[in-house]
Amino acid sequence: MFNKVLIANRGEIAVRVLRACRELGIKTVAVYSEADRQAMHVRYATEAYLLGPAPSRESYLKGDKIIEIALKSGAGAIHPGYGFLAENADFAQAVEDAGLEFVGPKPFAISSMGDKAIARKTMMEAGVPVVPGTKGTNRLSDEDLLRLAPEVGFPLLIKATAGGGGKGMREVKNMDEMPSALSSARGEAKSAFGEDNVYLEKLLIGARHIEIQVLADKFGNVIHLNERECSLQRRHQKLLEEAPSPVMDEDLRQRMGEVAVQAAKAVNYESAGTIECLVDSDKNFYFLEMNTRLQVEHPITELVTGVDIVKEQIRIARGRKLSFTQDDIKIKGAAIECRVNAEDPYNNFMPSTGLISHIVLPSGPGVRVDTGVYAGTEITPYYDSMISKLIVWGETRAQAILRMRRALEEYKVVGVRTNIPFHQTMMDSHRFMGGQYDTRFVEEEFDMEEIAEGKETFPDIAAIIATLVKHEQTERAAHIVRRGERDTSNWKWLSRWERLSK
Amino acid sequence: MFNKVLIANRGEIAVRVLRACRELGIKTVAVYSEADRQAMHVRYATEAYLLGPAPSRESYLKGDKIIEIALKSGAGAIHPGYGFLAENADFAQAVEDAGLEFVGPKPFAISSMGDKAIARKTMMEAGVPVVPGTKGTNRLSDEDLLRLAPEVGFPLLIKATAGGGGKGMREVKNMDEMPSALSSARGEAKSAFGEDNVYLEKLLIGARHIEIQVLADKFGNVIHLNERECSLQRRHQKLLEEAPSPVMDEDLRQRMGEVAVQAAKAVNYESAGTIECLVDSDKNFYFLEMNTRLQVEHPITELVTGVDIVKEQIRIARGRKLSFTQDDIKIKGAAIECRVNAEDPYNNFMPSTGLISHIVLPSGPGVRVDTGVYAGTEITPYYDSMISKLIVWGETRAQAILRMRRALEEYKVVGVRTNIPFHQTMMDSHRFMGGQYDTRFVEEEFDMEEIAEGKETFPDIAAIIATLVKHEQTERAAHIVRRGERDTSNWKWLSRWERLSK
Amino acid sequence: MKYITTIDDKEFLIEIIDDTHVSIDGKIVEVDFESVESQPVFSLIVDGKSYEAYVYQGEEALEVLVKGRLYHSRVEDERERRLRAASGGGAVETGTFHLKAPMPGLVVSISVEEGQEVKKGDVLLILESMKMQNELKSPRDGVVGRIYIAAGDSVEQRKKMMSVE
Amino acid sequence: MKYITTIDDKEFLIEIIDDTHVSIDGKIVEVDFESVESQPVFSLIVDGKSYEAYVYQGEEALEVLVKGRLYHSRVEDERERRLRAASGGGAVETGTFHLKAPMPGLVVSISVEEGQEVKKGDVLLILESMKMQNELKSPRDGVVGRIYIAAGDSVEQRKKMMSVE
Repeated sequence: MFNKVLIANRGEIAVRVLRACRELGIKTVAVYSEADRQAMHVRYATEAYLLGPAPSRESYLKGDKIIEIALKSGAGAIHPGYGFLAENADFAQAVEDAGLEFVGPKPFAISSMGDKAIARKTMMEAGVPVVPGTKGTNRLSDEDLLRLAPEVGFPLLIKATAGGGGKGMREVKNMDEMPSALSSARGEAKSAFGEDNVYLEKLLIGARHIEIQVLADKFGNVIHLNERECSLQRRHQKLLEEAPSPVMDEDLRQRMGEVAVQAAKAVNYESAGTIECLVDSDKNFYFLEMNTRLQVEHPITELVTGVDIVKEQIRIARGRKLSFTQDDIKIKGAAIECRVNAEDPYNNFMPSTGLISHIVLPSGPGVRVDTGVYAGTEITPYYDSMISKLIVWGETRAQAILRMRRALEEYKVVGVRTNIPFHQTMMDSHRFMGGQYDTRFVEEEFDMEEIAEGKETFPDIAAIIATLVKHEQTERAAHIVRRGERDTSNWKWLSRWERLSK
Repeated sequence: MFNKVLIANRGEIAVRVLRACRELGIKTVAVYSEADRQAMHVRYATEAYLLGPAPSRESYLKGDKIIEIALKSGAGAIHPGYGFLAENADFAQAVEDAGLEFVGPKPFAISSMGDKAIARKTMMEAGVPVVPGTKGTNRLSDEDLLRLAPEVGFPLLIKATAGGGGKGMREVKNMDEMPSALSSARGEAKSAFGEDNVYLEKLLIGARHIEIQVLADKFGNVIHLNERECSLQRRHQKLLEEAPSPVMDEDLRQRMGEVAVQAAKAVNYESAGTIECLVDSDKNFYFLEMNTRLQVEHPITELVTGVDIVKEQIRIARGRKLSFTQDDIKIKGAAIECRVNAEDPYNNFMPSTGLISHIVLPSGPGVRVDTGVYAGTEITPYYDSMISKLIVWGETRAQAILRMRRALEEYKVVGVRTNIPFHQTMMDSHRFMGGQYDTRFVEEEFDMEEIAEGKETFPDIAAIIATLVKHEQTERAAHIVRRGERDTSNWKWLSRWERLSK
Repeated sequence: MKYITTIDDKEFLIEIIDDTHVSIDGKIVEVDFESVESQPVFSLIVDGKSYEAYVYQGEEALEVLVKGRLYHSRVEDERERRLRAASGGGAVETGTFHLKAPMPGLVVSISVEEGQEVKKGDVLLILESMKMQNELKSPRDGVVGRIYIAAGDSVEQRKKMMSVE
Repeated sequence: MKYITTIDDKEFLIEIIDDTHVSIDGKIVEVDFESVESQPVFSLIVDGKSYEAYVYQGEEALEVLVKGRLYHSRVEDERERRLRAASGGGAVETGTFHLKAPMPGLVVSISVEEGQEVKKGDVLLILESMKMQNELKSPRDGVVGRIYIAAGDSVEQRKKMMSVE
């Protein structure tokens, strides 16, 4: 049984896995790119080894080098986190071939589910409903896809067969848009996954994205931990998740849970995995894909079920039986996760890079922050823009929303712009409060200005602040001109802030 | 029913109460001293008013001014937090007389319990066992006390009748020590509480300090939330608390709980309160005192019972019935709280003042930090040295200890020295791990060097680090002498740290 | 000192009376204004109400984030105001638009050519950063002027990439 | 550059070879040493093992906090070592001890008088700070020299309060 784990990842998820290992008394090995020498995961691990330059392809995607480091350091297992090599069956196979434990499912399960086209086929054969779209598992050329598109019907989605996290995905409204959408989807897929194969899926309107967390051990025991509601997305990137789903009822929960367990069993699944589904307004559900890895939004399930999913993953990899049976799994209260991204919600969610000069994390009752950044972290353009996850628990959904509001207001990040104002506006939106939203809500109906309009605004306060800042700038400029005169300004806030904001 | 609460406190507890109010949708009024203009509680409150200069007597103890601000701002209630005016019956009466709700018990309950001598008498009359000591409620002169001391027997404790938080308390081993101990206890009591009345209590050896949390509403419903173990103290200041107590059994828990409820009922108690007891090795328990306010260590009870004590206090003050019955209260898992103080554990726990230039809070699963400081907070000598509470929950006590270890290692505070290394050493101590400790453990048996001895040490690592730092300092000094030459140093850590540490 | 401050099209007349008083549209209020920890975070207490704000130095004006909402400001003293009025201030923006890289990244593709006519909202180029492909669009109708970069180029933040005239 | 570094009475011979290598007691190790965020917090990776340390500039030497344990260091180069050896280095400390205020506070009472003999551990005065009364003790036997403060005085940090000779 291994006592040292290499974590083949960075950022908040590397820190999350490190924390679990620490609490299990397991030693840890971090790997890092040149951009991440001072990252939290490097500093908190027992050991740390350089992989290479900042770009992922030269560092976090270097599977061979990672296995070599695992062997050299005496690690007995590799935890891949999410993204990077987490759903790469070849890597999982190579880890196994090197005599190491892969903290995740077997290569067969990854490849069955990792190729989304194969996964759809497998599920259809197992009698699980799938979203209508292209069939079969052959590689489809642009010509094939252009021919098949009208059969699938518009609007449709182009999706990367190796996809995940919304990358390599494009919505297409009509035939005219197909060629350029195909090309950009393939381009993004190639850049994100190293391959550009895509397929088509009907775009369901008014549906919700609901997923079921499963856990399976090496002895064939499979349980599910109920659902997560992940409909709030922008460009197919989840922004905010909650558990339980406001539209779920016990019957649907049970049906979906059973299908999820069945799907996992169909590929001899082990470790933690997620069955993603679309649920339409008539509560019909359709299999979308299975993520054969830890999910970004796993903490909301942890908060409502009490199960530590990462520790459970590690226990499973160590050959232990599941600590829980299906009957042990209850839902207590409600949890919400806001993904805090370095993006400017007032400028089309453009990524924001720079040095985080100051940060205040919310804390106190019912608040959890999973992050890998601290005051002094440089946000670079090399990796994705998620810098932190803010997760709250409440006895009821309403209490969770109130708690999330206060936590968002406490959360200060200086140096990069973040989407915190987006989340604050979402928490104030009546549609969100009522649980009335679908996968199109953020992009098509959510308007920050509009939602803010009903609320109390503070233009007078903003006016006073802007004026005082401008006044001080002017006074200071005048002062510099009159250099040598005594500084008569009494404003206490003469400070280095302007230097910083230059 | 009030919708705005004035919080007559500062630091972490003001922030704690603010958070609860926010989550209940209640507006807040902060008060602050000149030293606290930039404090978190001032920035997070809806309104904020200056009380006066930094010393408590000119600010946080100015009851009249606080009530005046409450009335002016339209607050309907005052939450006193702990310390300052929290157990001042005259203040509670004045609040009531001003037509405001005091978030705490009625003045009668405060004065009955606030004078520790009266409290002992009340409890004896109610048949609750008390620690042997001086009887009656008259003011005792130094002569009286010197006369009574041999009757009580040595070792004994001098305690302030208005006491709390270990202030105005002195241990005395023999008659010779009495006069100077009396004088310093009275001095400290005068400074902390504004009065210097003291009494004597036998010092029980080998006992544990265990307290029971109670909640009572305005309708005579009283429940208890089980015990907290608070034996780890230094100079009668609690340093680390846990729930449940490692020595507790169901029978004792029930007996103590019943007595606690009975004690609360004896004074028509309402709001949250705590019955402090000593428990000897034969599991006899003795009433020590009742704290008629929120306790510093209330979060560990919140984590194991799921009850939000502060929200419950506010609900009670708003005239609602308790949300729970005794049967609803269960213990789930284990919680530990470490009080993080600005004190140097390597220099006799001397308080440390200064500017916190950098701080990294631990977070992640099962970790809660209650604090009022952030990077940029100045730790002044005016208020007590507790800057933060680190609280963890685990499924078992062992898991809580492992989690606390990792959280302590994550916790970085730069600018003042803290007692974090003390807590880290405690978490490694076999006595603590085994739950084998009493109220004398920290002062008489806990030796940081000794406990560390059994552990892996890193003198070689310290040597390399010290040498590299010294080397760089030397190189830099030489460079300054040779000013004008090109800087040939390649060390990447040329930085402002030395300026900061000057 | 008197200022005319515009917040999202709403005008305020603000006079700074002394260090603790300002008047806003003729009403005198007590202010206590501090920079929190040398950061662009400010704490303002106005007549007892406590507010916290981030102030961003935008390209031309200050942006103020208060309680989860961003306000765009223009602060002018009387002289500046007169000057702008005299010059027909507030006129439609003309001149050349320079597309600068909002962040460091990789130019994936360029969607237009020099001399091409574009409409407001047309995609000018795709910039990859943080693993996302970001479409940068034209803020107005015009004609593409110079293009300074090519597909495949890595660009630094604020790098001028093309102009629209 | 060679150093003799003493950590809590244990001596190490450390040679700095280049930016990424040092030898410790003759064994060459690979080091990657960085100050984390301009703070006195350092990250050291030695042959793959990752350590984090706070370094405090003590009165005379550096104190290094690693994994919850504080190490006192003395770092000398060969010349410094020779000088100290020649002067009978490591001899018992004599000279005058100056009691400085470890923090700002209020002098509650002074327990000794000028000229009084004191033993190591005797309380010299009581200083109140952070609502605690802190007893400041003599670090060795001696005679109280000058007393610079009186009961009731407020003192700043590092204020010289008295001497023991």
